[in-house]
Amino acid sequence: MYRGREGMWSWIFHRVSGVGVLLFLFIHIVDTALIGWGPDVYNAVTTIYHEWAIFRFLQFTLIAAVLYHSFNGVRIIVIDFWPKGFQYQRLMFYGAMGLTVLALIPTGVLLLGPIFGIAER
Amino acid sequence: MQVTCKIRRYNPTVDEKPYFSVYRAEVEPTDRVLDVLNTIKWYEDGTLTYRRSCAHGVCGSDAMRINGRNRLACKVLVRDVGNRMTIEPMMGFKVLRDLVVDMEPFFEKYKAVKPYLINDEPAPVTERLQSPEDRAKYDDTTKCILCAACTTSCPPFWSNPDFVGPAALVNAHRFIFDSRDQRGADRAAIISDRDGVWRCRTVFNCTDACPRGIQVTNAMEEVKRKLLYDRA
Amino acid sequence: MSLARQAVEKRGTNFELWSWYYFRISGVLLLFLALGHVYVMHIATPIEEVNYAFVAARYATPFWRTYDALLLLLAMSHGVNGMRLILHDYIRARSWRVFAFSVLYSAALIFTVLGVLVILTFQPQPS
Amino acid sequence: MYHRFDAIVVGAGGAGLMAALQLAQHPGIRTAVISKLYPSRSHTGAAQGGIGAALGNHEEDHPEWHTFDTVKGGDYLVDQDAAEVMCREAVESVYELEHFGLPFSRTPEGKIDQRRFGGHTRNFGEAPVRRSCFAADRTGHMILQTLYQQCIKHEVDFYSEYQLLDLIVNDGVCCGIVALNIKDGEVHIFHAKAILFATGGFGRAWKITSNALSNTGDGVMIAARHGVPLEDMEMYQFHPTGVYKLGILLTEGARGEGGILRNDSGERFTERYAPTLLDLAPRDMVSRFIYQEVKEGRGIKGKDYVHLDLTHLGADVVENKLPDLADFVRVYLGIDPVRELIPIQPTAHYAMGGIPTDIDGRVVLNAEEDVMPGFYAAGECACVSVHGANRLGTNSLVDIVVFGRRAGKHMARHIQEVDFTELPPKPDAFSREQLGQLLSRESGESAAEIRQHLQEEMMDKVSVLRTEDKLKAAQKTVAQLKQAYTRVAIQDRQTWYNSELLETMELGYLLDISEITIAGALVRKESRGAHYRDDYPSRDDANFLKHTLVYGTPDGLMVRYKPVKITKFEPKERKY
Repeated sequence: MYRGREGMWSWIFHRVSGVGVLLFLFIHIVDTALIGWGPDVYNAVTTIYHEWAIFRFLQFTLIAAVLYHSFNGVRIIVIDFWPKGFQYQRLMFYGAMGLTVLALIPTGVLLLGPIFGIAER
Repeated sequence: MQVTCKIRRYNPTVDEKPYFSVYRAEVEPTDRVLDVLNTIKWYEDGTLTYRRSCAHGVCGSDAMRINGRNRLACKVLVRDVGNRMTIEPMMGFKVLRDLVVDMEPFFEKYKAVKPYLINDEPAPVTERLQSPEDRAKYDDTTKCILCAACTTSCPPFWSNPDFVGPAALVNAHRFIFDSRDQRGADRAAIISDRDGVWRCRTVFNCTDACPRGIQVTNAMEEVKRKLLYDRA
Repeated sequence: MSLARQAVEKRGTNFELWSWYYFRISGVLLLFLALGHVYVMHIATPIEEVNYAFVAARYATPFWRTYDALLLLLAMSHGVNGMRLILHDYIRARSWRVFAFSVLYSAALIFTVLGVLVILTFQPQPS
Repeated sequence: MYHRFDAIVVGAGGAGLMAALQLAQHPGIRTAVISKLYPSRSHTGAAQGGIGAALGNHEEDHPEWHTFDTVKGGDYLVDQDAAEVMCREAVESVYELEHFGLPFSRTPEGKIDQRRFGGHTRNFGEAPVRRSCFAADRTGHMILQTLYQQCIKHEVDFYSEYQLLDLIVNDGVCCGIVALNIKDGEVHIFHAKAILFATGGFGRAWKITSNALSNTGDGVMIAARHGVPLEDMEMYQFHPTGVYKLGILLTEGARGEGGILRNDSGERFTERYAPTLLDLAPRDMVSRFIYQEVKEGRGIKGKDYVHLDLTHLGADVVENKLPDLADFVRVYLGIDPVRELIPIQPTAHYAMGGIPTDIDGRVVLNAEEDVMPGFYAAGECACVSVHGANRLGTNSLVDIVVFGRRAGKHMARHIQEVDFTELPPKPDAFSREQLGQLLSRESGESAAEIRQHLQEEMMDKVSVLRTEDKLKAAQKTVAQLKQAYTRVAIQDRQTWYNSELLETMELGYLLDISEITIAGALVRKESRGAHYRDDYPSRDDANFLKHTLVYGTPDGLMVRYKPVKITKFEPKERKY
């Protein structure tokens, strides 16, 4: 085992979230394709997404992955193209994490709230 | 103070697989980890094997994993690692014995990037001129002591030993940005390959591991940018 | 002569350079498209309302069809490029490499075609 | 295993690589470099200050001035013809290094930058001159890297991590070496027309040293075993400012910037010894002052060190002009040099003496300068002698570059003129027996204890201040330790990467070197440069303006002398 620091964790999270999002993209294409079978089929499937708590958690995780991957992606691009970017890589990692968590708060309330009986709408 | 030192041991000619030996040694807090190893080797277990030479961080012999991170054993003090330490060989190279790894592939990669000045014009009688500004462009990467701490801390390198690795790229940078260097076709071919600089994933382990404080990741980023901006 | 040009002369291509560059460009575009998509579909719209009628209404305008097509193509290429690098990192044996890349590229092709077809050909049925 | 090359270079530091490069430029000559470390680990890389050469990039300067400073710095024990050659060729050698790609620091016009250094003056001692060409504060590192890079470019064959075991001499002609592949313990024979030893110094004979753990004088003693005398071995330089207990060097530049040495009461004690030059007196002198303070109980807390005070310089000077020093002090002492005093003590640094050679690196066997054909030496292991009794700062790098180059060139000519000399029967028999003995002895003395005892004894009695009594006591101790060494036993019985075996062999060399150093120090009943005898405190040109040559014979050591070559500069009192 190697005890890497922020840079290594940012990279691990980036990879894992990237792979996760790609896999979801495949699934998402399939479920969207179901739309061709008409409203009954499609609505039946989307209901599963909405009603099953586990799918709400998965969606929450997906959004977390998309958010982290996006913010850390910005961090990487800044490092790549701004000559001084590397000096702030640790700070930007915490920034990406912070923004992700921040954006996840309302998302969590909206997505997971109903499961716990809050923010019903 | 008494320290407990857990060391990963392996002699491929006799051991089936690596194992850990635990030693206790009486040392000063201001001693180097290398002094701990020496104390163990000289007064307790002569079979403990590691490389070392200058003992003050300029020769690059004693890079190893100390408490999970690549360090030079002669540049870490006992008081900075505490009284329990785990010492293992660097990752990604074959272990020859205990903490000694096979450095041949490392130097092969170094040689592959043509780490020398290429300038076919006849040299002047005195020096070739270079402005202090041009000299400053590659100052950081001239500090490299080829200890391999960066390359063996690099996750892409662990999984794919074909990657030329940060150390070789640092030395490529040193010549790419030297205004006196004229032709680096072979160098460019290697560094712009799939197993070249593009395999760097900006993990920054290399930068954290460098005992000379070289901004290794940034050096590779500068190489990437140069390849991109100069493409025409 | 520039370094990259010298590399091309020696090796014939700068594929990895362009792949790397494309990764960044598509990443920036996706930043807006994907986050926009997430916002529209999950935040702005209560997910209970994401149903056939919602999608049908959305696909009534060419704007959203274009948006989704762009998002699909960028995300797929960006993601497959990422997977390509990961497979290169971790799969060492030649035969496994051939297998893994076959699976990856086939899947990418199939799912892209499927997705594009859905976006282009979808005709809402009255519900 | 048997190998055949035209030239063998043992040691991959500055001198060895420079020679190998000269040889590599002849396409017909096959060269191999044998080194017990990877080349980039050589101790040349530890040199900081710079390389002296009269380029005159800032102000007027001439090789003759450089020669004068070298001769005077060496307390007139320098062979002046050699010093002239060195200072003249320093200029073209530095340009050659630059053409090899060495990243020198630059002047605003883009020329090689130069700075002042202790003992380097204009117009024969008038005022300091900017002569030291430097690459930041890692000149040695840059020289080592650049030469290694060029060797790669010229496809020199390297045998890295091969330990030199023996020199092969047949009927007075040097024809090869025996070496051990450290990795698998196999003994190799290298047959060649010309062999260069560039094996470096032996500071590890002393307890406190700036030298690497690998600097154990292997080549020096292996040469001596084959009838080569060792020259001026009593001349060993102690650098005044080594980090307390560790010996890591803190550059002379610290005092150049205004740093002050203080004793336990905070007194600037150099005022008492050298009222005009103070802390910037030559290295040998300042080391002596510190030793005197410690001896008289004015070391810090009564211990064996004093303080280097940089606190009055301010953060700016320390951080910007002495960054490496600041790094060392912070890492190893946990001290902030801007605010705190740095504990320092003299540290064993550099061997002026060694294997005697002529100006082409050919090893000479006596005062008449008869050579051993095919055998060359260069660098710290050799004694040309350009450093005499005390080496000037920056001249170590000049030495390795110039004489490594000259030796390489001469070897190339020699190789083209001669045929291979046949190897004697069983050239590796001695080495195999030596290894076999060490690997088979079941129990006996501990090498570590012998080494520790030796290093303490040498530090205590054969360092900065010497007397007849101390030297005789040390001689006795070393004799006892050598006896104990014949019974030394090791734990590691593996052939595969057996570093304990190597360390134990290195200890054997250190013991022999110490014995010879003491022998030289005993016969030189005067004080000159680094060799200071409390019982003979002044220089004695009438009796001792000559080099010592110590031979190892079956009946013990034998001392002979060799005259000093004086060309332009008659010996004068050494005042600064």
